[in-house]
Amino acid sequence: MARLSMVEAIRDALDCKMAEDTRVVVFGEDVGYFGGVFRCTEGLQRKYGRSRCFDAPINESGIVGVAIGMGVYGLRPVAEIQFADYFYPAYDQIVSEAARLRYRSGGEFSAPIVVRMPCGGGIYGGQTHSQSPEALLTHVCGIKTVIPSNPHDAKGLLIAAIEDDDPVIVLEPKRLYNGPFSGHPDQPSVAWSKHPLGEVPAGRYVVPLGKAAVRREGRAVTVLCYGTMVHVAEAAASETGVDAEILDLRSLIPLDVDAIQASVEKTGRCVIVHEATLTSGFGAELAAQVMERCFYALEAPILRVAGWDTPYPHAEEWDYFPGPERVGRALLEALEA
Amino acid sequence: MARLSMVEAIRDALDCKMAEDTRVVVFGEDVGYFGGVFRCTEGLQRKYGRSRCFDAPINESGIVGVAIGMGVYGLRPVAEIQFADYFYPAYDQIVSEAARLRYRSGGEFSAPIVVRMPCGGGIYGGQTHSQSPEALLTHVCGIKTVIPSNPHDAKGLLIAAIEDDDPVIVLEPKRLYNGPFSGHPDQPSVAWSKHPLGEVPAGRYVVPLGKAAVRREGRAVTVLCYGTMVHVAEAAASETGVDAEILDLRSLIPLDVDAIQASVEKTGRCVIVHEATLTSGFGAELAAQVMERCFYALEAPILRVAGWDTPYPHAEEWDYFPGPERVGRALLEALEA
Amino acid sequence: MAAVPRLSLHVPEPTVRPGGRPDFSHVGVAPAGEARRPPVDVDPAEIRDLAFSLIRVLDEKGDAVGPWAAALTPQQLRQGLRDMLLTRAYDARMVLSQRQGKTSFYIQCLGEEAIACAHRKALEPGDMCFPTYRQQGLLIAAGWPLVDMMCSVFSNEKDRLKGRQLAGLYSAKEAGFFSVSGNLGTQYPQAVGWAMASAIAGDTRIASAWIGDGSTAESDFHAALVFASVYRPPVILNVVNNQWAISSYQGIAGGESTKFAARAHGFGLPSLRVDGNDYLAVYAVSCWAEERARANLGPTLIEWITYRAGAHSTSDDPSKYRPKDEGAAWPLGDPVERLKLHLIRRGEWSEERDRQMRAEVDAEVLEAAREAESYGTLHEGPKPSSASMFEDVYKEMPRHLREQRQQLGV
Amino acid sequence: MAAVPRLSLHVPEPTVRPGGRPDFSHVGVAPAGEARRPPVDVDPAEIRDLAFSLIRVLDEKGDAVGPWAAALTPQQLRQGLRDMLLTRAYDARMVLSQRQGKTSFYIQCLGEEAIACAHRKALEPGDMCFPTYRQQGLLIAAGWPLVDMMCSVFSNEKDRLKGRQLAGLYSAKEAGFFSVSGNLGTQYPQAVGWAMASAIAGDTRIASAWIGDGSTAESDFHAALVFASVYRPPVILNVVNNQWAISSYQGIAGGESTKFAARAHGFGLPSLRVDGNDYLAVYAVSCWAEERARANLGPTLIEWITYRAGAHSTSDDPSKYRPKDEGAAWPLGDPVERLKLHLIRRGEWSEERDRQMRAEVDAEVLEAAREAESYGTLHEGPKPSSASMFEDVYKEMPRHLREQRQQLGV
Ligand SMILES: Cc1ncc(C[n+]2csc(CCOP(=O)(O)OP(=O)(O)O)c2C)c(N)n1
Ligand SMILES: Cc1ncc(C[n+]2csc(CCOP(=O)(O)OP(=O)(O)O)c2C)c(N)n1
Ligand SMILES: [Mg+2]
Ligand SMILES: [Mg+2]
Repeated sequence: MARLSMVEAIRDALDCKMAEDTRVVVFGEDVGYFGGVFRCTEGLQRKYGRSRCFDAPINESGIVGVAIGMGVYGLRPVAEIQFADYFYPAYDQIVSEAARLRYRSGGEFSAPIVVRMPCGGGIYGGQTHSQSPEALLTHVCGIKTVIPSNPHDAKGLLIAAIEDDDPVIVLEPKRLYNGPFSGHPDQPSVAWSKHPLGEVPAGRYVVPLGKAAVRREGRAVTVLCYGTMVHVAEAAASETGVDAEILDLRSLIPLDVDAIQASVEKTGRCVIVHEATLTSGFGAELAAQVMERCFYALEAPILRVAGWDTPYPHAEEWDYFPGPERVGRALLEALEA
Repeated sequence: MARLSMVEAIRDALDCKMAEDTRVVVFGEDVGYFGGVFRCTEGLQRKYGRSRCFDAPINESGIVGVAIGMGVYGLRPVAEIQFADYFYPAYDQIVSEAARLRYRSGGEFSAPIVVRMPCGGGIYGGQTHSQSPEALLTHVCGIKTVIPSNPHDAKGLLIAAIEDDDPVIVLEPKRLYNGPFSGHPDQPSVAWSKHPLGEVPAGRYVVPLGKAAVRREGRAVTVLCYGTMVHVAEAAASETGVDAEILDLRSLIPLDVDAIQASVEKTGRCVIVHEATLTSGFGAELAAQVMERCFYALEAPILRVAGWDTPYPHAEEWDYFPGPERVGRALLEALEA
Repeated sequence: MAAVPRLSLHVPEPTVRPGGRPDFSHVGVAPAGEARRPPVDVDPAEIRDLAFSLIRVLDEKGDAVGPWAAALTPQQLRQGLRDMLLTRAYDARMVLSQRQGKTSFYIQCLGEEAIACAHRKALEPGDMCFPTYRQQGLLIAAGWPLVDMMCSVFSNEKDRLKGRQLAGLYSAKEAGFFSVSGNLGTQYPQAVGWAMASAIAGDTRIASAWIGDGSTAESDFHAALVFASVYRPPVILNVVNNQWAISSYQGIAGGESTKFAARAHGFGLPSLRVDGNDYLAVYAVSCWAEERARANLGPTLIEWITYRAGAHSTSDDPSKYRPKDEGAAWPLGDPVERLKLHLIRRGEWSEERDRQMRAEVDAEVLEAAREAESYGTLHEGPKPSSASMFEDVYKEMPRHLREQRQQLGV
Repeated sequence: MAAVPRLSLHVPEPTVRPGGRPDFSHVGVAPAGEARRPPVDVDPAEIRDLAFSLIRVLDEKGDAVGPWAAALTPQQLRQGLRDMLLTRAYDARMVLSQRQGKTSFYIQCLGEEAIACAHRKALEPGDMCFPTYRQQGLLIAAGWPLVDMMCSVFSNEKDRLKGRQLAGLYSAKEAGFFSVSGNLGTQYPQAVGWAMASAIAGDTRIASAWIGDGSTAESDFHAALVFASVYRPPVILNVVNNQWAISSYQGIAGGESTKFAARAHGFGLPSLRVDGNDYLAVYAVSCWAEERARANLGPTLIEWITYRAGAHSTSDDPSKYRPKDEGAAWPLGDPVERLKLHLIRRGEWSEERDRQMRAEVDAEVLEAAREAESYGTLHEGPKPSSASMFEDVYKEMPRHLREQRQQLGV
């Protein structure tokens, strides 16, 4: 099987869907001729022509707004927001329109759109190239939100998203585009070609929305995480030697509550990790649900490790980033409690 | 002391600050000559002139954007967003700009703005006149979010917000504008003039940001709530006879964790109530914090009663609204567990 | 340096407020027939003047004059009159129903009927309108059943929107009528996107986007114009300037400095300013824009000048912010009366037939209302099921919504 | 009915891509001195043509010609040359520093120096610029210390922004330089709001707003223009059209259909299109707009035509999307060389003095860099304290941030 980077896997997913379904169109800022600032759409314009892969004006609200119109018409638009940090201008179109259209029209109209956006930090991007806005999406009913942690899932989730009849937001942790990341910036970077999840089957396959994956089995504590933090949690577990069970949620809405419940009932302890700021982050929802569903199984308080409640700083990146050390401490603390 | 409606109390707060501080300017859609669709700014243009109270174009991003510029200049703008449901176009200016300005400029610039917005349902407003978007604000560091449940607090919090040097969002539960609301739509409506918290002192006073109020003392279970739900929780407690302690949070960020912790440690049980949709709502953060801070005191799972994860429907309003019956059931369930 | 004068803020005010004498001199009413009619493939730069003039066909006497006088048959004109009368009667009934508590809210389009009713006739089946809450005329002129519309106003058991929407936020795909949003302006870029999709797909269908004068201030108006100017998709960009946005007059949206039609110029798009109370002008200009779009010549922006003769909605009281008699002074008259005069002048109509038609449409509305009410009204009779509240959030109901439905016990 | 042709989508493409021959015929280079100079209180409707022409002062020979030729003293001109050279030398050093790993990222303004440098000279102390990341010339022409700027680029211990910002997102209140946002366009309505505040306060200070050609597509551009047209506050609305937005040429922002200057027309605002590589034209037009604003005559929009001679940023490789020699074909030349030629022609400059000045500014930059580096660079030497990360989120640190700071153990 081919080993691809996450960028290549995403491009492969788009290529595969564009080839088999002429309704699929791809656009966004710098997405056409140039192929996107992260190169995820490279070559697609040449292959599918300018009216199926093109540059968009710098107007995120317009990008999502026209995507909705295209979806209503019957196409399957895949729009790219250049950085998740720049999706706020499109927030109204996502929240008030894409998310509500099916409901408000009694099922008559819908917006089967996909909005891809690179998210997360760890690249010295400063506060406007590092954000993880998933909690601002998970509170919005009517949309689905997914976030892959590796090339295999990136392709499979993106294809599932394009085939889904509801609007799906695909958050792509840009720190993982070229290789997994343990959270140790000083260690040499690894390429996906060295990682089993860099193996990406050719052609169409889906990773279903709403299914978590157990990345590491364990009995002592459950770690709920997604995106870059999956790799950080793995590093923390192996560095502390804690027998952690690591769940890669992959899909935040819909959420795989069965997998979560099964694991926490087994371990009795739970640590939640995300890169987004702590307060009102998606970790809060996870904590609340674990509490509601597994209260009597819990032997210790659920712990959250997250970005601090500050904007993402530039020079202090590694103080900010919830790295393996902080996660490791939480694992130990969860066991001690 | 004068008995005022919440609308009058808000107007009184604006009047009081405009009189004593020429930096205070008030604007928004229909806010000037007409005095606002909810009449909160009635008479202010006549009294303070057109350049201190005026109509704004229908562009919420512009409204908040120019408010930020005014705040940077040194004024104290108080902008009205006609309904909280329409604040999404302004989301980028709030999140990326107002909230981050002090931080990104190393404290050199700041945006001491107030954004008022009527929120919540119970008025047959359908999905675009009923929303409670507080969780989309509490996840954003750099802004404060408050929500009064009565005229006294509405005035005191608004004055505190105007005097605060950080951006403050004031959510005003429109169902409470003219009177308290128990959540029983079929019962005759009561006016604030009949309620002790309709008593509003003349002149300047503040309700400090970050301080909750105990609305009802009790020993059996703590109810965390705010806005309209304070009254609903009171109704539920008296109708079920549960000895509930009801905390009116008033300020969501900053949050009065001491008051919360003290109460939950006393009662050992906690029910959280809000009107916003459940998933990733502010209730999740409250649940997570109660869990983290009071885990060993908890005798039962924390329960959340909230709006369902659907858009706010029109005809099904009372099936949607988390009324005293649902809250009452949760109180009883918390005791049984 | 010379002393620098102090700055001051300009805040636009309408020429008149309650108690004053209405003044509409800023409308710039030109004689009917004066504005020229360029070919549809004209270079937009050649017709910038048409954003500042006023295209009119019907003159004071009721004659159709000038290059925009369209060749409508008497039958089409009578149908137009009927559509407008039906829209007006429908509105009147729904306003009454709101007063009677049969719905929570209603928005009428009194005085603006010609725009939607005539525009609709310029479109083909399959074309898609992206309307505001004040374009019920599009549905009525398309022959959409009143009962269906009323069921949605009453949020009853036959409401296809399952009781979820406020009155007026219809959705009727088959009628080429996109689900109306409560959020202003959002539909404008969506219409552009729909038209782009039609072009991408090599289709022949076009889109028609709608927005109010006040809402042109919204940022999505700009988003739509940017995309429209870049990709030149087949879309008609309608701006309904009815002078008011709730209590704010058009000056608060920028209408004091220039005409809204001129907004198109910054995008290189052709733009026309048109008497929106003139059924014939609306039809002719709509056809011109439709022809451009259909021929892949790209978007056209049209500013329709009209007057919101009623309150903004049933929640509004305009006497608080504009003279009570302002409507009477409106210089472009009543679209219904103007078309009626034209028909009479052509010898195709009479007071007698007019009375008869009014009685007919009233009866039609009454009958529809009786039927619709039999399926329930907001607070009485059958309603959508509570369980349906959880449907359509997603195509398939996800587990958490199933659980919530169970919690509600429905 | 005749068979309707199939629609197709128009997608703008630059006239040339890598491998092709550069073509700038669309710039419409007019002879210097040709465009007229209206009085500052001109009715905006009278000067719509100036959005389509090109105001230029310096001709091919280096003479200052026509009505916009400003009375700048030789000393002012030499200072202008020095500001531009210093900006260029500063940029070159910072690009190098980025390559050396002293910072993560850098954005230069190569080829666009005249715009910010000359514009700054038209403003008064107390005026406030709301710049983009490519207006470092405003700071340099204001005499702001290079060391301070570099400390921010290096995110070191003396960085007043405490290491929080990417390079180029300066903030310097004293220099009338508002904190640069990484989010495009947001500063435009803020500048309008600041100017409104100045007018409300009866002040005399004005604002100057900055945006790129690509970013005019952002909705906040519209928000700003709407508010500017309604309240007419004292603000200069600068659009820097450097032909590119990363890899997208100006046609993708709507520049294919018309000129960006024309965007103002839809708002009734006066608008000028200007040679941005002509120091004298930039100064003269900036003074005109400044005078209008100061006299409470309201906003002016200015489209500055220039060329982004370098990569978008240090993360970008323009050879992927435009011909390598495109810059050489740019018809408006290099602003530094053009001003130098003018000075020489006026007998106020020589090659010798020029070499000397270049050596001087290089030395100044080098010395500043040495000092700034002594306070640390991104990965080496002193840095802002980790504890400072929790400051300035709010004016007073709230309890939850104090707790988080303690958790981090700092
Ligand atoms: C985003 C948004 N902001 C504010 C409102 C509240 N609102 C509803 S209608 C209206 C006035 C719209 O005026 P206009 O566009 O002129 O349309 P008209 O009502 O005159 O047809 C306002 C401010 C809204 N619905 N959506
Ligand atoms: C809201 C937002 N969207 C996208 C970006 C990413 N981005 C940064 S610079 C840029 C191009 C801007 O082009 P232009 O406005 O022409 O300015 P220039 O770089 O040419 O000076 C883009 C798309 C951003 N910073 N903010
Ligand atoms: Mg209107
Ligand atoms: Mg540019």
